[in-house]
Amino acid sequence: MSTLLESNTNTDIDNNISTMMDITVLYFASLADEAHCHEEKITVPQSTSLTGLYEQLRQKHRFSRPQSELRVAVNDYFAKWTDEINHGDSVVFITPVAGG
Amino acid sequence: MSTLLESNTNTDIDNNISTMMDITVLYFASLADEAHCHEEKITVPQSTSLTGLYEQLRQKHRFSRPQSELRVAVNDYFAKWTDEINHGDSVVFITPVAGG
Amino acid sequence: MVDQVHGQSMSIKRSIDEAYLIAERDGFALLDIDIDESRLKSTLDDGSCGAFVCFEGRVRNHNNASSVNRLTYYGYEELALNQGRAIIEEAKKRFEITHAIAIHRIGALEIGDVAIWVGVVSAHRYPAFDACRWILDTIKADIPVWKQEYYQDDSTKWLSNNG
Amino acid sequence: MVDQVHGQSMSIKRSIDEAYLIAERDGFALLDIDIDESRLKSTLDDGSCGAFVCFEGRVRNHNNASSVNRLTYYGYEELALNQGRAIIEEAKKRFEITHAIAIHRIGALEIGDVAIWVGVVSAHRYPAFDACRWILDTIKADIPVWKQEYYQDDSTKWLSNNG
Repeated sequence: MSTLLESNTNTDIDNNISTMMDITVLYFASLADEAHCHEEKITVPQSTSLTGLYEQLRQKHRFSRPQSELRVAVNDYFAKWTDEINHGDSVVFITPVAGG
Repeated sequence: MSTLLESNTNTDIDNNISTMMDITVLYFASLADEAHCHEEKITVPQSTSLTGLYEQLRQKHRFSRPQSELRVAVNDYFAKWTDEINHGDSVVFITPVAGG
Repeated sequence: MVDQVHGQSMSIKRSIDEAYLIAERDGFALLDIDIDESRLKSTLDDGSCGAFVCFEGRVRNHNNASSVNRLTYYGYEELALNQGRAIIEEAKKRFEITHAIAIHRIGALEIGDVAIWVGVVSAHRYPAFDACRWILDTIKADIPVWKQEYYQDDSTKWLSNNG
Repeated sequence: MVDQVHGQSMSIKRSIDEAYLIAERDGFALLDIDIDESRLKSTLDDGSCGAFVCFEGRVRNHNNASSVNRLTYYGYEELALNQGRAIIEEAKKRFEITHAIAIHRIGALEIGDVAIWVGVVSAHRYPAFDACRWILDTIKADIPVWKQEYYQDDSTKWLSNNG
């Protein structure tokens, strides 16, 4: 997590504790394989976008899939990549599904 | 049955016993209601066509449906109205079906 | 009167086991008791098939504006078996399916009873849907089965699938 | 390792009874044991419905050229329930149907096991066929369920419905 924070200090002016958000990220399928975990809790600056969040985690875990191949869910509903994240949110990146 | 034979004596020149056919006719649904029976055996001249047979029986039983609304089956297979009838055949006139 | 002229077409001439054997072999049979769906389904089990689609036609409590109490199906069994076999053969040519089975029930049925059951298995899903619908439509158009509805005022009516 | 990162998505968080209650109420649920088709069908019984169409997706013994031994489905249950409820709501708007229920199974499945079941009832037959196919397609496109196939050489592969 500290690496994530450091990597954002240059772009976020108000980077103090009051502007940070705690986010829970769940991983499924190949993302869970690559992240070596099902769930992680991270703290990110309040202005972090969903695309920015995925890029940070992609670098951290060396995810093989680009964001263009994924969908995203926030608080157990599909969300748009342009939707805002809020403190306490749960975020899940959805690789192509294979039900049925 | 005798009425049927009589009604054909004028049109069939070779109307002797060697050129007659025994036919079994089965009735289903509204035709059975109108014929008041499920099955009848009739003897007709060998040249009798399926359309001719239906016209005779229609007059006999006062069937309400014209031939154009019916299909015909010979020996338990759908047949064309132009197919020949042979001695011993089973003939069924099929009113519009209503399965399913 | 009804039994005299229609009695023979309210029941099948074969045993129940024979009807199921014909259904399994030829893909179609008439039956004059409750359709045993699990018995039909078990004949369609196949490890190569990812898709199973089935249709059940049940007796409704209404038809257009009229309230239906019960109805009776009458069948011309020999022609129905011959035509049913041809329909299933044709379905296997038209669609990429592994197997298909259909049964039409005849006799007196109550509301909710299954009058017709069609089941299809295939490797992939779309052919199973397409074939099931086609078989059903073709049975409704071509199988010699007739339906008489009984209404609350004791009147009856011969139905037709084609208007 | 597999259990550590995938264990939570191989089973549901609810009881079986709760899953069936959700399926009955919302039209969709995940389940992690054998799907009880008769239990689902019984919730669809309706005297006004003449048509019942169902689809069962079963595990096939092959996929493309590969021989499949078994496979495992993983699900994101909370999103699946929310999205499944929306799919069934949408189906009822799009098609003239009375009710629809679908269940997707997760966990380890063997060849022949039913992975997905979709059932639809309607007054007439075409909307039931159309809705059943649409619900199935939409589940396959949108429900967060993932599939890993295990082959005879012990290799595994994550599948995708969209190429």
